[in-house]
Amino acid sequence: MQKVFERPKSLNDRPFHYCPGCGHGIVHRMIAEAIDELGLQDRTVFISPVGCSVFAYWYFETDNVQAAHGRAPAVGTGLKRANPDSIVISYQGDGDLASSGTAEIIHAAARGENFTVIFINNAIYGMTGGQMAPTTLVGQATSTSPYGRDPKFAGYPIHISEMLATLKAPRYIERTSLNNVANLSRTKRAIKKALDMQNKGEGFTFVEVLAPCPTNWGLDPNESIDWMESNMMPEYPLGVYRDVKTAEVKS
Amino acid sequence: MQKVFERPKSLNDRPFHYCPGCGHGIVHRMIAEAIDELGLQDRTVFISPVGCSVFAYWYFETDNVQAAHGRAPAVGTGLKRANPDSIVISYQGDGDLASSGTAEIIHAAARGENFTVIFINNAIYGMTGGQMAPTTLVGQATSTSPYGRDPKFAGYPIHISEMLATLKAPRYIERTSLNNVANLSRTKRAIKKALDMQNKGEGFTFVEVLAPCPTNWGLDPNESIDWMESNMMPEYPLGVYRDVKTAEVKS
Amino acid sequence: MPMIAINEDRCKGCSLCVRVCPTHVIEMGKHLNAKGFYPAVYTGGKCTACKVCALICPDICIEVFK
Amino acid sequence: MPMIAINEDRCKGCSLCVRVCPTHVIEMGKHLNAKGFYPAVYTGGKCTACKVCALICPDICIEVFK
Amino acid sequence: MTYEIILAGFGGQGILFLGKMIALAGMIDGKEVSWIPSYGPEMRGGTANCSVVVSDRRIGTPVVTRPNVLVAMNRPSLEKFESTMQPGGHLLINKTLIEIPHTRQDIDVTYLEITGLAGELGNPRMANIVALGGLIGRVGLVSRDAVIEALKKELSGKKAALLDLNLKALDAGQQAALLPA
Amino acid sequence: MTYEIILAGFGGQGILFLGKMIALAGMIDGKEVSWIPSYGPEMRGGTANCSVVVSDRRIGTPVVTRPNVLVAMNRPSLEKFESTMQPGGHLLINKTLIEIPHTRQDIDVTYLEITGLAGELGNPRMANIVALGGLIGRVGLVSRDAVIEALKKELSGKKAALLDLNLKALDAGQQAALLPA
Amino acid sequence: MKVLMKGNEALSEAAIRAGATLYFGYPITPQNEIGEYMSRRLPTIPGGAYIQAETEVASINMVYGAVSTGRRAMTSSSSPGISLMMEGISYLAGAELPAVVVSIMRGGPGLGNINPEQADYFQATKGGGHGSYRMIVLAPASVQEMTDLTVLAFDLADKYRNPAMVIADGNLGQMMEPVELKDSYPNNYDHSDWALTGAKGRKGHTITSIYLDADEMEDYIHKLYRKYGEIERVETRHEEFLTDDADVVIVAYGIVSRVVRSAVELLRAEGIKAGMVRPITLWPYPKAVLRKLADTAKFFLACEMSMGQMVEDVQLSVEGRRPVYFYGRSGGNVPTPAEVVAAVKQRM
Amino acid sequence: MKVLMKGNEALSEAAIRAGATLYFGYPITPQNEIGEYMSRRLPTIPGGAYIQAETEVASINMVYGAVSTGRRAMTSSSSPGISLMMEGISYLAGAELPAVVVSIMRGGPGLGNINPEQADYFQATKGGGHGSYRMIVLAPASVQEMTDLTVLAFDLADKYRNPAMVIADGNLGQMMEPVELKDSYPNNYDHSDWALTGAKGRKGHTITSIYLDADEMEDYIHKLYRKYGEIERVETRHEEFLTDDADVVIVAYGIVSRVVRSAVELLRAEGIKAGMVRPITLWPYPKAVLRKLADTAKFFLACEMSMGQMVEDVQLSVEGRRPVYFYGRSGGNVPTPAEVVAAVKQRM
Ligand SMILES: Cc1ncc(C[n+]2csc(CCOP(=O)(O)OP(=O)(O)O)c2C)c(N)n1
Ligand SMILES: Cc1ncc(C[n+]2csc(CCOP(=O)(O)OP(=O)(O)O)c2C)c(N)n1
Ligand code: SF4
Ligand code: SF4
Ligand code: SF4
Ligand code: SF4
Ligand code: SF4
Ligand code: SF4
Ligand SMILES: [Mg+2]
Ligand SMILES: [Mg+2]
Repeated sequence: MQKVFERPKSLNDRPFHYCPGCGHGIVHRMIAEAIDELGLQDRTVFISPVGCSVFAYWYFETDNVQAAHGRAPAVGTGLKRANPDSIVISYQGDGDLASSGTAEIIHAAARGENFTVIFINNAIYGMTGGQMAPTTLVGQATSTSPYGRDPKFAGYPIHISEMLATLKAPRYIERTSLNNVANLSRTKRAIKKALDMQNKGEGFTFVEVLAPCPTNWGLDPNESIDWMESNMMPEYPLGVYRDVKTAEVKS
Repeated sequence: MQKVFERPKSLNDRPFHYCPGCGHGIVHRMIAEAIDELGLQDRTVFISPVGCSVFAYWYFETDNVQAAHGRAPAVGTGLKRANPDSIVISYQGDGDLASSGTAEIIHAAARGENFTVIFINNAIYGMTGGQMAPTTLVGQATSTSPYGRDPKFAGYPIHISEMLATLKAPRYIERTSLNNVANLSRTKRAIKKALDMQNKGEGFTFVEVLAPCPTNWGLDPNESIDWMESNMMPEYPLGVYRDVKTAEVKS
Repeated sequence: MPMIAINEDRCKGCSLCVRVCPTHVIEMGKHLNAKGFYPAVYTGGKCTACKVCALICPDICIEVFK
Repeated sequence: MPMIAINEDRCKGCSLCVRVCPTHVIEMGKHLNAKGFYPAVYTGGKCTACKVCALICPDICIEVFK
Repeated sequence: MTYEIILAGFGGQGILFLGKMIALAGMIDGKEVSWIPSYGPEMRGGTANCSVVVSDRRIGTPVVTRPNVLVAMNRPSLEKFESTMQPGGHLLINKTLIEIPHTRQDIDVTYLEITGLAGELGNPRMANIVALGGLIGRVGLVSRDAVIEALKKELSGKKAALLDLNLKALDAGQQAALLPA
Repeated sequence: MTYEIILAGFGGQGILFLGKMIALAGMIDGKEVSWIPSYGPEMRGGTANCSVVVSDRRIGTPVVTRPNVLVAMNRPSLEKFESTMQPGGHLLINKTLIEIPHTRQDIDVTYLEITGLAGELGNPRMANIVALGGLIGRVGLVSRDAVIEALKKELSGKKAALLDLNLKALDAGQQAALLPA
Repeated sequence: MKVLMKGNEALSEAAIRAGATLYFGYPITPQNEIGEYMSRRLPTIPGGAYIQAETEVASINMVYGAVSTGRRAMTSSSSPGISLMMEGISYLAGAELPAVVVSIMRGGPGLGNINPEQADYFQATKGGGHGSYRMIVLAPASVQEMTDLTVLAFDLADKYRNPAMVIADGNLGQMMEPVELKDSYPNNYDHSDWALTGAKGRKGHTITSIYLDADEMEDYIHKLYRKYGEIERVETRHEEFLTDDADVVIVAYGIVSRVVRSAVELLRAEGIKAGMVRPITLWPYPKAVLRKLADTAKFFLACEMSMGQMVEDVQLSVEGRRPVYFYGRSGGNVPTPAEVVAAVKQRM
Repeated sequence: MKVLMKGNEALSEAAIRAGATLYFGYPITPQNEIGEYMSRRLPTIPGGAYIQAETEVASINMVYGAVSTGRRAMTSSSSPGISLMMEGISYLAGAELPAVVVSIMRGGPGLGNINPEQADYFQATKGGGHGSYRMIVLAPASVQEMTDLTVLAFDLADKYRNPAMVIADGNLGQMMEPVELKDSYPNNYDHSDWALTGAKGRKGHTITSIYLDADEMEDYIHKLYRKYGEIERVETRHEEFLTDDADVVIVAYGIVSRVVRSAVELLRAEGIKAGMVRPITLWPYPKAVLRKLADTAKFFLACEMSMGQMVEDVQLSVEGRRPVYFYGRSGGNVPTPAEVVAAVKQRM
């Protein structure tokens, strides 16, 4: 009998600190698998953001750095410019990336920094206890939109993948979801592709993953997947928003 | 004999401090004309940015406030939320808006703040002596891209109008130019329309104006207009990027 | 014979594996584990080693064998 | 008769009015003004009061009459 | 007298509400009171605890580090806090969920089927109020009347329907605590 | 001796370069030197000025507020700085562009057709070097040899072709300054 | 009537009752209850608005805009977020705008932790932002004071057209205590001579902090410093506890002052003549009081939840006339009365 | 061989020769020459990069990333931009990263102006950012020192794994003076035990500033403070001028020290025994020197281009043993020797 699925070696054995059914663990594993499969472990520098995944460095058996809230793409720029041989992964939540770090993500993308951003969009601020995020849906109740997000005060959700796709430099932008098996596989493929492109020096790669936060959605993990399917996925269409080789852009 | 063109009354008589052939003066006049024509002078609060137009408040016979670099849309948010009856104009350059204030402009637009942003895109940092801006063209030499903007270090120009058009809340987004008579008229019309929509409570309105900075382009005013036509306008297509009534969005 | 092994001590009882298993060979246990969760249990039988339970498990509790 | 008046003291000599005047009735002067610029001058004649010189003048130096 | 209380258990056991009721009752009794949650990073870990002080005198720090009253609603809580107790303090143990015994000999200990009693009342989420009953039965740190007033205050409006059940839970806890262990 | 120099004129008249050449020549002469532009907001206004100090002693502040040497390349410069001069100082006036006379009686004044002489040389942009010639001719604050060395240093590579013209301008200025006014 | 409330919530309610119905902020522990409370209350109040800003940089600039209209507005944050406001605070001071900033300090430097600390004292009192300026800094020590000093902060801000900060550690934000709130607090400052309300029937007003000319700028700064001098003269606040005959004066603010009060009682019980000075305003600092006590006290002990920041102000006050010692805890540890007693005895 | 260079440019060239071939920054007057120089030079150097950051917030965080690899990197800005770096500087200190920040001060508060000031002293030396931390602060007084102290800043940053700042006013950035540069400066610090270079053949390294547990955080802060104590002992630098017999000790740094030197000469010429202490390190501050001079001097005069910031450190050093006076100019005005002489005489 042969083990056909086991823990990737780029993750150590420490149990995740995430809540039951949280999307972070799923994506951590996929990133580690992709690192293993591409043989990048000893060149990888993983950037933990400020958010529930602030301690991602507890798990990844790579070099790690913890960045200030929203600044991971700036930190990544410094890391990669200083050491172009490294593989830099900027792992960020929606509060971190779409609010605090708006300028940093847009300009890293505009410069075409050769690193990979994994964007965990759970439509809420997990770590601080469920406040509204820029990606919170209209009508969604959070601890700072207790009556549901009201466009009059809080506007409409920001679509980061679409926004970054207005820039020329990014090479690969895809939005995926963790809701079912097919999309889990797509997510894994997207992450691996992004890292592979980085490794080949293609440039900026970005994977947005729609992910559940059962705790702050006030749902159990199962209901969370349902809610994701019926509410988040219609607002945030899955798909590839950019996929070009450097050669194509240059021409 | 009758005067058919004269100084708008929302501008005082002080001569502009701008260089010969600078776009700021042209747009200042248009804004003042629009204010006059719409009868908004005594409700207008004009926000001067940090940039060559930092002293716009020397000229506008309205209430005025000077905002920190890039923060005009945040200041505008405060002004307008505190006094919804006022007419708020956030006047910003490309360094101010597209670099320093990236987060502020995107989120003000995403919230649909009911004010008007006039964005003077001259592809350079005028005030500080001609450094590269996010809107500087590939290959354009500036004091911080002395060999021409190189995408390897500095990426590609950011298209702000297109980027803001990925958001749902904005009501009106147009890019115009100051290069010829037709486009001057279009610019004036766009500014007036934006202010009119704000006055009617429609929401966020945005006019991007391609404008010359002869001094830092190292060209005379005439050559600057030519350069704008042959280099800037192909990169930044003119046109309306959004024009919806609130009613349409709601439905 | 294909099968899975669930690390019950690590399981947080989210039940996502149960949700996705096409052959319905996982169910939620009735006893609390050391962490205070009711862990998933493999009921044996028709596992096809399709791995989807492992793919979704947020806590990497599942190993799959063939 | 249509005409324009250029406030020469304020003119910064950018020549944009000259560029756009369809009837070529503006030209650049030969004397320095107080600010150290060679100001535009209205040469008189075929002005149609089309206002485009005034529309482009960055320093609002031009008044148009009809 | 100054009661320096730590209440500890799982998230979801209503620990913070229990603390608030004690503080509110203490206030109604005319005492100085303070309440503070442990708002630390345990959040994600699923444990919850809070400090409450009820005193005749002005209160210094609200953070209790050496409690003279401890309510342990689950095993990790007992393990974490028992050793920090002041000699002579009161320890209330949720026997339903804690299978290990206490170790300190210099304290007064009450074992109560807190979760069990709540279950018997048809709602295990009443465990916190059962514990509150236990506390006033055994330690008497606040008056029963004040607790009832506090509950009435908190359970008004939409929550008023819950009051009865809460009072029952309070009684159940109080009576059980009065029985010899 | 300490020369505290202000050089002032329009933007485009090469004022900052003129200052740098004086400082560089002073350095070559073995003097302490400093140079600082007025980097203020006038930028947009089209005026430019800089302070240069050439001294036998350690230099305090590089910002000259009371010059003993002033070169006024245009009228606003004269109007702005004449009154700040130290008694006994030297004032060099660009007669070509300044139609008004000086007013101070306690200073030494030289009128020179600076822009005019540069124009005669075929390049009005040489005005700054004509002025430099004037300064060494009249005030002698740095040595002619050092100035030539400084010019050679700066005008190397692509700019070497300009050296000749610069030396001519220097001579023109120096000789004109030696003539009685 | 007293109610039991969390410090963060009581402060928020007090701000609202003082007329601050405009809130701009960004979530950060341990002050999230402020934003959450505001987001519940303000949308129900006419003219009220809760805006969740995109960053703390935006928060403070939204406040800049809002208070420019003459209305009351506030923001709040905790250490890293307050650091991001430094440019904005300098602008508020430079433009003489009456804004209130609430700082609920946590552990630092860097991301640190969310435990209580008092290590942002320097930043608040000395000028975390650029330039010569001063901010009024009020340090509550109870939930009651979280409300009272917040109202005072609005009043002082309005009175002097200057930013004011309410600074507390995480404990004060998170704890509940009985608190008494007034139904409303008067707010009668007339800002019509500068506020941006639209230039109807008057010349336009301008709010700016640029003064190009050195002399003009210097005059302006001197004008600001005359104002600061006035604030120092009139608005310095402190509390004393058993200092009359004190040989040992312990200086502490905020939550630590409560511990120190207990310590003073313990020391007195042991016959040691201890007393406490609690600065209520951290700027202006109650220098004169400490200076006077130096006549009689044998030594001073500054007690803080930091590695020693306020101690410098104690030293500056005492001017070397008596020894000034320091006792501090960090990282989220709160000094205990016993520790303070020991710290005093060790220096005797 | 001496060359005539602008302070900003000389500093940049020195940084490059010290191995700092990574620059991240955002334009702001009066330090634009630094970025401009870097943008000309770095693209021509292997491994070099000039990145124009989107904001100063991004600049400092890019530096955070770059120095995490063990390479030398720097940023520069002026007052409002430095304010925006406060969070990042606190993170650098908290994560023990050896970054160099150049601050070319201008007039404040707010937008102020672009004239030279020294009003960001508090921000640099006391903790403009949150938390208990210290940054090494070096204050050059000439173009030569703009280069020498920049090199020293890199060395001290590397030696202590701590951010270091070179702080100067706009004059020093803008002026030209003769300067002597070495071809290269040694850079032999071994960072292999912590730098992020990829975990090849070793366990992963982690750079962070979070310590959740109070005791763990406190231990960490104490570790930092032991380091700071060591820096205070070993790295305090100053210059003295005619202090041996001085009745009057004037304390000044940066450009002002040059004015004060002239003033001291004038005073001596008038028979007044004046001397000067010039702190070269603003943190650590040369307290011991001043304390010792208090044995013999009659009074001290702190002279600054601010409304009085460093004067507090003079007071803290002198500990009340002698009067400490202050003379300052603001807004871009530089004190003249005559003013300083008058200020001294007035206090005699
Ligand atoms: C400058 C700053 N502002 C705010 C915070 C507080 N903070 C910590 S995590 C977080 C939001 C996290 O939300 P998100 O990025 O969506 O991550 P998630 O927890 O949902 O995975 C915030 C606002 C901070 N640490 N620093
Ligand atoms: C925080 C901060 N960073 C930088 C600056 C310096 N600065 C002043 S104006 C300016 C750029 C102006 O360029 P732009 O916005 O394009 O306006 P323009 O002058 O071209 O009209 C910069 C970077 C500043 N004042 N504040
Ligand atoms: S709060 Fe949400 S995002 Fe954070 S660990 Fe829990 S489920 Fe995951
Ligand atoms: S520098 Fe450019 S933008 Fe600024 S005033 Fe001159 S022409 Fe206009
Ligand atoms: S491997 Fe497939 S069949 Fe087997 S338990 Fe998992 S999901 Fe079910
Ligand atoms: S998915 Fe994993 S954690 Fe969730 S119930 Fe199944 S085994 Fe347990
Ligand atoms: S109004 Fe028209 S025709 Fe007359 S001068 Fe102007 S551009 Fe020429
Ligand atoms: S456009 Fe105006 S400023 Fe330019 S030359 Fe004509 S009149 Fe003069
Ligand atoms: Mg999130
Ligand atoms: Mg621009």
